[in-house]
Amino acid sequence: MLRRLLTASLVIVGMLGLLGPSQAADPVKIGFSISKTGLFAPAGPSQLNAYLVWQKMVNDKGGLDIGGKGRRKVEFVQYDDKSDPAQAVKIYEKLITSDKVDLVMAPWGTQHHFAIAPVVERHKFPLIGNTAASVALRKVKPGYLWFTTPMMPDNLAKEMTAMLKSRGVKSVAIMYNLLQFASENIQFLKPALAKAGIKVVFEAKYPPDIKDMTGMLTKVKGKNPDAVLVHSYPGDSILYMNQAREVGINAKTQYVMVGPAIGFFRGMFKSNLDGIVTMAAWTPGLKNTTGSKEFYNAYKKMFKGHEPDYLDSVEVFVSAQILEQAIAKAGLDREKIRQAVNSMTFDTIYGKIKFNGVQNSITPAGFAQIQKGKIEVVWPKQRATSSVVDKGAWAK
Amino acid sequence: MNNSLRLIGTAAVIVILASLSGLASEYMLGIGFTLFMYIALAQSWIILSGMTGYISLGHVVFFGSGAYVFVLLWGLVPVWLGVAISGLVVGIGALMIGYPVLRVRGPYFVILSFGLAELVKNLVLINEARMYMSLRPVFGAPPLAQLYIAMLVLAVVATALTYWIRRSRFGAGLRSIREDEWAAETIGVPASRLKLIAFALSGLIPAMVGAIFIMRSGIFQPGDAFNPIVSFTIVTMAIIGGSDDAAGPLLGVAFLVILQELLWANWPEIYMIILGVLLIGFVLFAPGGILGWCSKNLSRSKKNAA
Amino acid sequence: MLLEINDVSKAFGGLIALQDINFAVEDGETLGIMGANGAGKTTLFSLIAGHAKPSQGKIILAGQQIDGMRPAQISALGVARTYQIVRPFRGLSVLENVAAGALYGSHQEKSMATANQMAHEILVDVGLDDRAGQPAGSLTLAGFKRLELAKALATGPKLLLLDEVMAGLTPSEVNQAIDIIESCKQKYNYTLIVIEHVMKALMRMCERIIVIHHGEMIAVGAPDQIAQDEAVIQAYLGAEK
Amino acid sequence: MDILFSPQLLAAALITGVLYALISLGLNLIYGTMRLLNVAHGDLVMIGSYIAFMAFSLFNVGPLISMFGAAIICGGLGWLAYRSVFQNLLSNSEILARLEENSLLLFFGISVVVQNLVILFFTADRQGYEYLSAIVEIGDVRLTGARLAVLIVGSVVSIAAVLYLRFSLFGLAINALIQNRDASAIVGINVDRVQMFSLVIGFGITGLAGALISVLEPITPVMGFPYTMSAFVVIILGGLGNLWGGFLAGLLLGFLEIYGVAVTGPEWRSVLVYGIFIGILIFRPQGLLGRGRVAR
Repeated sequence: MLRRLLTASLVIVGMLGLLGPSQAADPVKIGFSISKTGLFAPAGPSQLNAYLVWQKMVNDKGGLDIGGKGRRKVEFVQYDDKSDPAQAVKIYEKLITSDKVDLVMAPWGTQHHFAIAPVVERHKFPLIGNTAASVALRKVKPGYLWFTTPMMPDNLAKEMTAMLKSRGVKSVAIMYNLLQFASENIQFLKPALAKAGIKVVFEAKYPPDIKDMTGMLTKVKGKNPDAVLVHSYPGDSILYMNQAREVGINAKTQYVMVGPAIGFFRGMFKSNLDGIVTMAAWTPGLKNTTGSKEFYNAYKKMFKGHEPDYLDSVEVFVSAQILEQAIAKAGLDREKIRQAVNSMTFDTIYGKIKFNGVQNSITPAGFAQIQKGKIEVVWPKQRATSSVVDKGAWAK
Repeated sequence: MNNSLRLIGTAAVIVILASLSGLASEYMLGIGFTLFMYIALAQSWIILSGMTGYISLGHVVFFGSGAYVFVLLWGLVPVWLGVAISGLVVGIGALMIGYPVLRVRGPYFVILSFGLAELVKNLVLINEARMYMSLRPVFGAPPLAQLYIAMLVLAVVATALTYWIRRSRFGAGLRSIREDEWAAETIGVPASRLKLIAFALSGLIPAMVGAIFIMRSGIFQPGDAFNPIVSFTIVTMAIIGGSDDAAGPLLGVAFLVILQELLWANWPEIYMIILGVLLIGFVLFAPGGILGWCSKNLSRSKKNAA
Repeated sequence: MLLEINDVSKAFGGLIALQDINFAVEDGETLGIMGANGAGKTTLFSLIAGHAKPSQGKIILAGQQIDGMRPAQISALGVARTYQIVRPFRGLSVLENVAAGALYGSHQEKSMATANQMAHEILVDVGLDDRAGQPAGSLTLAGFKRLELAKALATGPKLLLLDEVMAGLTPSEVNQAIDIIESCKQKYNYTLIVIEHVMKALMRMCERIIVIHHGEMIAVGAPDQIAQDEAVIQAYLGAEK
Repeated sequence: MDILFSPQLLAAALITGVLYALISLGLNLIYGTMRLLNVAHGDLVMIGSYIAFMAFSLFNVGPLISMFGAAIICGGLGWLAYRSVFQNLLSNSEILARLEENSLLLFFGISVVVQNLVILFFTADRQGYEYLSAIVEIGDVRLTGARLAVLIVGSVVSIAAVLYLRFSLFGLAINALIQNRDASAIVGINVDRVQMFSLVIGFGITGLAGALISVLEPITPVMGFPYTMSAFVVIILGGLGNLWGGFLAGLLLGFLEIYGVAVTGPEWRSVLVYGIFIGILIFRPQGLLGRGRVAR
């Protein structure tokens, strides 16, 4: 008797389940973890904001196009991972097994992608990564994870060397943060420079909690290199910007890796940023892209005139566009989405993207320069909206 | 009679918890893993700080060092052997640095322990950056069910160890050091030696916990592995539990982990704030921790009943 | 000879606390030490118990040189001391306080049960057995003094150093204390050195008395001799003027 | 190694040292008078920074003015904290018995709450603004106006505070409390009042420091923690409760850091700071300039 009752109720539940998705009003549940608190909290908004802009843009259109069979709105399920990879693992397990989300989107940063890779693999949930960059990502088993970023350290090294060469740079000073992405860049940059015959006249690494660069920069000034390459994160980028001016570093090419593409940074330094080269491959006016202007305007509207982070927010939005287009082709069947991501070519604000294995195989690593207060893509040349110019004297 | 009953009960609970590894959902196992992890860590903390009064604000140094040793061995030795070696190496390391470190007392020791963790973190960071290995993925870790069991074992061992030490001659010595180190030496307690042993024991299990933890997180990064928040969490859990006995951490950890699970799942936006408010409330209204509060209120109600 | 103090001096920086102290204590003897506050009596105890090192001279316990050893080692050799300003383990129970002495000290008792038993017996001896389960912090001053004595006794001393265990007690409490110390001495059979301000107590308990004044030994002898010693009277009267 | 004689490096060391000294002052005061381990200290720096940022972006008021506002607001928070929590706390014997642990936990809770409230109101996004960014040249030294302002204001405030606390009547009362709580109550010092003012002054100075720092680094809800820790390192080097010692230790740490790094290389910065700290504690457990003995 009990068993029969149980079977009957199971059947009913099953039928309800079948009925469920066909109701047009049901939103698509997409889950992700966000670093709201902890070490990466300051970076978190650049990701979350882009997700929110994408959600609004999609929902304003009437929702996600589900494989050509009508539209469904997007609903987010998000939790704070406290910048802790293990917490991110738990969140994705919860999203998938207990919240029963339809799809998942990426968490913040390289380490979290590594952490959750086994989870999405195990549950066969496709995930388009963003904000993760490391050559080690290529060791992730191809299958359910793809990485949108063009900023792989080996590609960056190649492009950086090419750019320096095109500018006739003969000597460089290198400074870098000990953290993963920065130091990994150096791993590839040094051999590339050596091969191109560019001399490294000064090299120094520093811990993430550095408070002063005067000593280091005084030594750099003494070497008088053609280019100064600072592989820094926002906090140390600010140190460089202030103290390089004090010490009077006047190299014609000055590269500050992470920071200048973020809005607050430009607010802090204004015209002093002119001529600084940074890591970014996008600007609202970038040609041959899909939705750049719309994204830029929607972002500014949603966040009271603040600009998106030209590096991270952009990459996050690209990953969302890819997911959106894959769903438009394959519907919500995750296996079909996977095949779609593997085979399709996507139109994004980065331009066309196609994956080869886990990696974005089209978008090249690139650099932008702040020119008259605006961010212009300056490298590689075929994508550039402007060409690299010499950094003039510091404004003030 | 009473004792053997208690023993059987404990064994039964452990067996049930272990058998959950095959039954419970992944999410539940994940919670169990966190629970056991912090039980093992908080119990280890009690062995040093609860018993001797040398409050360590840098216990993550053992956790992170264990994780580092383990990740260096990853792929070179069998997984569980690697875990054991990590514990051993860190335990020996603790013995070597323990003597000078434990000469420093009171608030000086509190900050010293924190500084030690930061020092080791930065040394590891420099070393890793030198090899361009600032981030090491751990591919092919054992499934969660196995990690869950391993963490359960560590939690049980740590709890048993604390329970035993609390009732042993060794523990009596440690506790007299906490109360008055000078007077303890006067009655013949070899304080330096006992503190050193406690320090090493207190580091052994967290090192193994750290090793297992990075199989769960799938990644080793010095900044994560030596995150000071871990130290703070351990201290918080142990103090909220109250007392220098094994029951304290069990209560404190269970309370905080379950609370966190309830809060972050249901109030993702403000759970940290609620958590903070609760912490403050605890200090103000139950300064003896859960155990202290229970014993006070239970004895009061007993008195009222009588 | 159980204890020999040979030419011991102690200086803290430029300040000389003790100078050229020489005496010996026989097995089973009760020796009194008197002197004004700051005369160096407690410093002498600290030197014997290993809490400070003599700047000069030797301390020999039963033929073994002990100066320079750690307090815990000296305790294991059978020296116990109490503190003038009591130092109970406030957070532990009265019984645990005393048991800790039995577990370490010279007994080095390995079994917790036996140690607790020994502690209990000593608590009965000093009249604290009804407080065994209470936290030590809750005792009265007289209680603390008894606990100090009990902790020291529990270590199984050959030589017991009592530092003003009667200070601050009422006359009737002093009498009780003397009774306890005397009966325990008979029972546990140790050699005793007492620092005491309460003259009556010293006169009653001690076979010999040493007088220390400004860090120097100015007299030694039987209690009635000391009471009539010119130097002592002068020092004391001088000090009181 | 002629870089060691560079006046620019000397200025950098002074700025770093003065900041350390300024930030550690409040912590020292609070630990000294009340034995509270304030691990939320850096969050006051953070609050001060946000106040300066808000003042600038809403009313276009620069940090050199708004720092007084930050000091008053943070001082007010100190008053509030004392009246609502610490007054009772410090009279509860059960808490006093384990005051250091309990205050650690308490402030950890406060820190969590404050940080997350700020995240809730401002998001965790980094903030920053441009202020006094022009370079000022003094002889061979070139500093941004902001850093020069930090140097001047920081020195004036910290020296003034140390002198005040050393020579004023109220400062003597605070010192008495630091030396011996029980005795100071007996000699007629109003312990309650002194504690309250220590908290108010301690919080206020730290808030002011936060306003200064807002021009030097990105303003985020989590920016405070490193300052908490470096402040602890400084006051322990200087000897807990020793205000003058703390000031000197702050300067010393700044010099050690800047010159140490110039000699060894910047990667060793944190190893150097913590290594020296640990080394000093082990060989001189009462701190570099500490009086009295830790061992009883």
